[in-house]
Amino acid sequence: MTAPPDLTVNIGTLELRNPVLAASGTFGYGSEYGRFVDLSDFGGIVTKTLTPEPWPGNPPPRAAETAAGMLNSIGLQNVGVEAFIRDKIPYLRKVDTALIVNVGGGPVEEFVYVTERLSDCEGIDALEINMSCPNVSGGMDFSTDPRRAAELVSTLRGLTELPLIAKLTPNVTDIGEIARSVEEAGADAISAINTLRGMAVDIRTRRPMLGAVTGGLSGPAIKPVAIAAVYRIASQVAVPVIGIGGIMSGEDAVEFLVAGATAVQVGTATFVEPRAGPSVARTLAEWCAASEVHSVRSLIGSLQIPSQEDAPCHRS
Amino acid sequence: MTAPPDLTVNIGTLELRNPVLAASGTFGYGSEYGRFVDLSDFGGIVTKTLTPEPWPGNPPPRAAETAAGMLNSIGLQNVGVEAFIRDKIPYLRKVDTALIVNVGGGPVEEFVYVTERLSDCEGIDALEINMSCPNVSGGMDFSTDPRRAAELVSTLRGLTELPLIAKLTPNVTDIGEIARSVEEAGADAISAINTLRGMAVDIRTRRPMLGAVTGGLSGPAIKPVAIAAVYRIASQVAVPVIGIGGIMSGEDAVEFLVAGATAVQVGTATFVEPRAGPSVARTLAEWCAASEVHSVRSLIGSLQIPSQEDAPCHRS
Amino acid sequence: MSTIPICQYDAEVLSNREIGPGLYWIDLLAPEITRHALPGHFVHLIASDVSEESSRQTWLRHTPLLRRPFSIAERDPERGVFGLIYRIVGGGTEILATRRRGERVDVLGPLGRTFEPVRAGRPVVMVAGGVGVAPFLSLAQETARDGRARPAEMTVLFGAATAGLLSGEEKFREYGVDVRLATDDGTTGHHGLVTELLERELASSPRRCAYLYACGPTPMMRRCQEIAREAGIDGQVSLEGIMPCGVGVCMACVVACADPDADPSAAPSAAHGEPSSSRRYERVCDAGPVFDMQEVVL
Amino acid sequence: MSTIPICQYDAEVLSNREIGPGLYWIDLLAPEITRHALPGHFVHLIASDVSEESSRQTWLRHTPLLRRPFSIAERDPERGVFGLIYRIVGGGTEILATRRRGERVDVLGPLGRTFEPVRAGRPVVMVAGGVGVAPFLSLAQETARDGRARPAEMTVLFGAATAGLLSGEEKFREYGVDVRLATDDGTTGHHGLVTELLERELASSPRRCAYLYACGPTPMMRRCQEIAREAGIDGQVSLEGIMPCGVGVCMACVVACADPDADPSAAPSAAHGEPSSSRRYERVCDAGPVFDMQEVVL
Ligand SMILES: Cc1cc2nc3c(=O)[nH]c(=O)nc-3n(C[C@H](O)[C@H](O)[C@H](O)COP(=O)(O)OP(=O)(O)OC[C@H]3O[C@@H](n4cnc5c(N)ncnc54)[C@H](O)[C@@H]3O)c2cc1C
Ligand SMILES: Cc1cc2nc3c(=O)[nH]c(=O)nc-3n(C[C@H](O)[C@H](O)[C@H](O)COP(=O)(O)OP(=O)(O)OC[C@H]3O[C@@H](n4cnc5c(N)ncnc54)[C@H](O)[C@@H]3O)c2cc1C
Ligand SMILES: Cc1cc2nc3c(=O)[nH]c(=O)nc-3n(C[C@H](O)[C@H](O)[C@H](O)COP(=O)(O)O)c2cc1C
Ligand SMILES: Cc1cc2nc3c(=O)[nH]c(=O)nc-3n(C[C@H](O)[C@H](O)[C@H](O)COP(=O)(O)O)c2cc1C
Ligand code: FES
Ligand code: FES
Repeated sequence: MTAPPDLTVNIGTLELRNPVLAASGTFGYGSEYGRFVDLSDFGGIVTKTLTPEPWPGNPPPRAAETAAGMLNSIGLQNVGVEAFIRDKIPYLRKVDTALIVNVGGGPVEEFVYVTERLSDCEGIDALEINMSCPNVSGGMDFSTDPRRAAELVSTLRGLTELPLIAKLTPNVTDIGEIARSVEEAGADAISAINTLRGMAVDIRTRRPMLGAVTGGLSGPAIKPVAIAAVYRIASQVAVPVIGIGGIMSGEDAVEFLVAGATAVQVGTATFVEPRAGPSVARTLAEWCAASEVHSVRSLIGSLQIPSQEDAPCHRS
Repeated sequence: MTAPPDLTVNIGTLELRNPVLAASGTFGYGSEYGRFVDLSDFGGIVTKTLTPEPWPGNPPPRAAETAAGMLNSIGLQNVGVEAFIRDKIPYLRKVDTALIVNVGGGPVEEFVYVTERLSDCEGIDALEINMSCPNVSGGMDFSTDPRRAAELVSTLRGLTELPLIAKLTPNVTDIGEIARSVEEAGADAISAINTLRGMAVDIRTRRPMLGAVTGGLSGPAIKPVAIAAVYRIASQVAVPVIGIGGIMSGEDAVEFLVAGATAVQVGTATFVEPRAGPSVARTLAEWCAASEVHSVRSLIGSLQIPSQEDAPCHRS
Repeated sequence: MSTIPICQYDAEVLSNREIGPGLYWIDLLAPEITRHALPGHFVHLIASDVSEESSRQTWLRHTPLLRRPFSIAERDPERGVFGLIYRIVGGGTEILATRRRGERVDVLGPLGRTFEPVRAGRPVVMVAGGVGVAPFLSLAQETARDGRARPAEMTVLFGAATAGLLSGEEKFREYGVDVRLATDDGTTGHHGLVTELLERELASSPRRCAYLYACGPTPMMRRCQEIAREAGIDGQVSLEGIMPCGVGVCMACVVACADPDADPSAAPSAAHGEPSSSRRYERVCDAGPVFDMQEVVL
Repeated sequence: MSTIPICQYDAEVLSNREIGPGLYWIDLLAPEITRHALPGHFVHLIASDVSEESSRQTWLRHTPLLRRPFSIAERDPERGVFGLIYRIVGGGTEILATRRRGERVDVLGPLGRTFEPVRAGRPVVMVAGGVGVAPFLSLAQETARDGRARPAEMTVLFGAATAGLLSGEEKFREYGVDVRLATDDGTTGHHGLVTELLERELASSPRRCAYLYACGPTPMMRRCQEIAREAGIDGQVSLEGIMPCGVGVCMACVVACADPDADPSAAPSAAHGEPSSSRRYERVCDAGPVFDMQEVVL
């Protein structure tokens, strides 16, 4: 055996120990899993979306299992930015991994408020902007309209030196267009995807399985949609793409990297296997070693498109 | 036991024996499965999308299995409308089930040509317009732009007396908007959903699993997305909605009906179980009998949304 | 967040057997989980076969995807074994029932908030509906074991659809606990609801019910709440909830609680023009599954 | 579309055993499929457990989702039993290997186009790579059975990674077929590629190879094509393809074929301004899996 593979990657100025992050909303504020999982095995942790004030979230039931996936309609229940700074940051500062704080809200002012409160907070390595919340009150939807998406990002860009990661929804006609607009507006990286809009019905009661009627689909079921989104975004922008959706193994992570991602996030898999993130990082390293890949960086966007001269036509 | 449940439903003027149809592209031209499956157990059959001329389709590989689903990039390989009329219709005319012919093409003229050739063809009960083909040559995409979608439907509306069913793609920001526009343009019904844009990578070869790079995701994995789409469309239009996506059982069909569908189509499940369609119809009937539902019509759109006065807020 | 250490353990199946129609008992060897388990604790387990040496894709080994929560029904700290009682209701439990002796089950636990211990001089009644009996088997066993209260000060009212589903009742008798049964079909015990037994008990011997525990279907627990409120009795309920994570991170398993000022994330923000409310949402996996009887809105 | 009746059959597993490292043989009782099966036919089966009396959701019983195609390797029409040889490569085959005697496997078949029969006076060579040996076991068995040609007019060149993966070769000897082996690691037979055996055979005794069959990895079959073309020998290849339906409806399993005028759906339409081509796409499940050696573009 030669030297172990180099797993480090860069998201803008931020260097990650390995390309595997915990996804927002699936890792709380770190301390919950920190009770029994070694957080320093992660490339980084993305915390639950924060709003200016504590937010109670949607009526239950808030989750339903589906084929190779799950629906959730949490509705951003969170402690609010003040409690986060007071109660959660001290713990997270001590953890030896990159800390990415996910910022959310309804109107722009809420994003602005949270970003300002966090931007001079020690210990935070980057902010991820949750532009993809499907139903924010007031009907404003930042990530389905390229112009509004750009406005939000450029507003926040003016407020902080921290790397800004725009997290996009797949529930759009062309995610590449949204990606281009947030890149132009100054995003340092793009995360994709958030959950797919979905719904399930309890046929016995004839009620929706979720209190909020519709929710977001995540898990292995959505991986093909996520890979297509990452591939599309990577073809449209120069900034790094963080791939998210259905990742359960190192092989899944390789798929995202080859399709164009620089790093990945593990979400739903963590519920199944609390050490899913570290295990993805470990099996990724093993795969690299076995495949004589010396640096994961060489995987990024390394997809080979076979020449199609054989092909009589292209219509899909 | 009392009388068996009434399974009949109407799609415009067309009455179906039961609400279960075979989905386009997953049932060929009927005769293939007709060798060993009783086609009269279906409410109807939708044939593979037809183009004016025979079409060779995309380079292989054209399919890949995914978590609870599959990707395909067939690229509309079909015999063309002339061979269909000559070789396939005579067989289909003899089959005792509704015949819905799916019409496709690149430019509008191709849809027009196929529609005109079929409209005076005896034995056809309705036309389904495949507006949802993700990559048609020339980059024209009828079902992601409400105006173009409406233009296509109203053009075809002028050419035939047959009921016109518009089949929509889920790969849009708001499928409800597209549905409204095709309804206004004269569609008698709306089918949803076609496949989700997806992709998979062979990490060993670092090549896409599909020759066409991206393809369409189908199967149980997409059912929650399809239910949400049907629910949304049914809230926006008055015409019947035909629900498609991941249906494998009578219970799945009930879910779609309760969410607002008048009928359903079974696609990928037929590959798994050639009698999936008849089996969905049978278990639907059994479920109705056991639940004292005397007519499936009473299920359509019967979703109960619990009052949310309990709920402190709605943000998902 | 409890201070009991959470452990993920590849537990060996010691036995897994049908004890009633569609009702199973599984014994799992997991010393580290068993050591800390208290009455009311639950575990979160993977029903499918996830053995490492597999050529299956990871997602395929994890079908169904999510862990399944079950209350600990019994434990033997010496042997490091705990037992669960479960009913087959869907795919996960059906697959769990096929796991054989010697196979491994991935278990996360012990999880959640536990019952107030039974105290000498405060006779308790436990109202159990169906597999809701599980945590009370544990409560009875621990109480009998630690001797802090006499088992004679415990009554269990145990209801189910039919006699065959009352498996476990013999264990209460072993522990010296007084057992009354009810079945929907009248095959044994009271022909009717278990809550009717509770009303009868309160009417006939109110002193034997100074504290009330309930676990079972929501309508049953709702009725217990009412009865307890009317009778002015304190108590606790153990709830269920759809639990993706089981450890308090996903916020999916919440129940509405009446008390407005316990959790900072609870107060609805009037700033957003949303209706304000005196309710908050608490996580069943973390603040529960055991709650104060009157605190939760069922 | 073949005229052999397709049958969907709930076949009983008579035996399912490991015959080499990761290599299995399964015998299935399915009289109606066995009756019509010819050399080259394949079946499409459900690897997972799909028993009707299950509380699992339908999708959950069908994990992995799609059927898996396997060539028929042997049949016993009297007993109504056919055999398959399969290698564990992923989730489906791994689950298939766990199916026990007495369990049922849902099988669809026989499917596809079959081999040209071996004819007296036209000595044949079969080139088999790995589990590509399956259809040749069937070809050898049927030829030996029907006596239309002498087994002595058949040679099989059988290559695999290592000796343990050459299971099945003893059956050829039983049928009286001449067998030459090759392994990548040299553990038995020729140390090298099976196509080198073919070249050697053609050089040393060209008369023993009037017709060529090949089934195995694509590079192997491509080399066989070249060799056959150079030597001017006719023959057939049996191909694989990703097969969602297996019965010709989905159009997924296609292979490019050189002949431009066989299928009306093949000719690319110049009207759409697409590049025209002398190729067409044929379904492996329906026009194949057996194709004329030179017809397919590998
Ligand atoms: C804290 C707690 C303790 C429990 N203790 C027991 C016990 O001791 N014995 C027992 O038999 N059951 C118990 N349950 C219920 C048990 O978890 C469910 O019956 C089981 O998860 C059903 O899984 P399934 O795959 O068979 O059913 P499915 O209906 O196929 O499950 C689909 C999904 O819904 C969830 N789900 C279904 N029913 C329930 C339910 N009642 N509660 C929570 N989630 C559900 C599943 O976890 C899964 O995610 C407990 C639940 C909780 C929350
Ligand atoms: C006509 C035909 C005959 C075959 N005969 C045999 C045989 O006799 N013995 C044998 O061991 N194998 C045979 N194969 C290959 C066999 O079908 C695959 O090895 C098997 O489907 C792999 O399934 P899996 O779930 O274990 O692998 P996975 O890789 O997990 O399968 C994922 C998906 O890819 C498909 N797939 C993977 N490998 C292949 C392949 N090589 N060919 C076609 N589809 C594939 C699967 O069907 C499935 O849809 C044959 C294939 C075809 C098309
Ligand atoms: C229960 C749950 C809660 C989530 N909450 C958030 C959130 O607060 N903010 C956010 O940006 N994404 C949230 N997500 C989305 C995930 O971060 C991730 O984008 C998505 O789940 C897809 O990844 P996965 O398939 O690996 O889960 C949540 C997902 C789940 C399942
Ligand atoms: C192999 C395959 C081919 C398809 N071809 C067509 C087609 O030609 N025209 C069309 O309108 N839809 C086509 N579809 C989409 C299906 O009709 C259906 O909308 C989709 O698969 C979702 O349903 P399912 O999950 O039940 O498969 C195809 C789907 C598959 C899997
Ligand atoms: S199950 Fe995730 S917070 Fe309770
Ligand atoms: S597998 Fe469907 S056409 Fe061959």
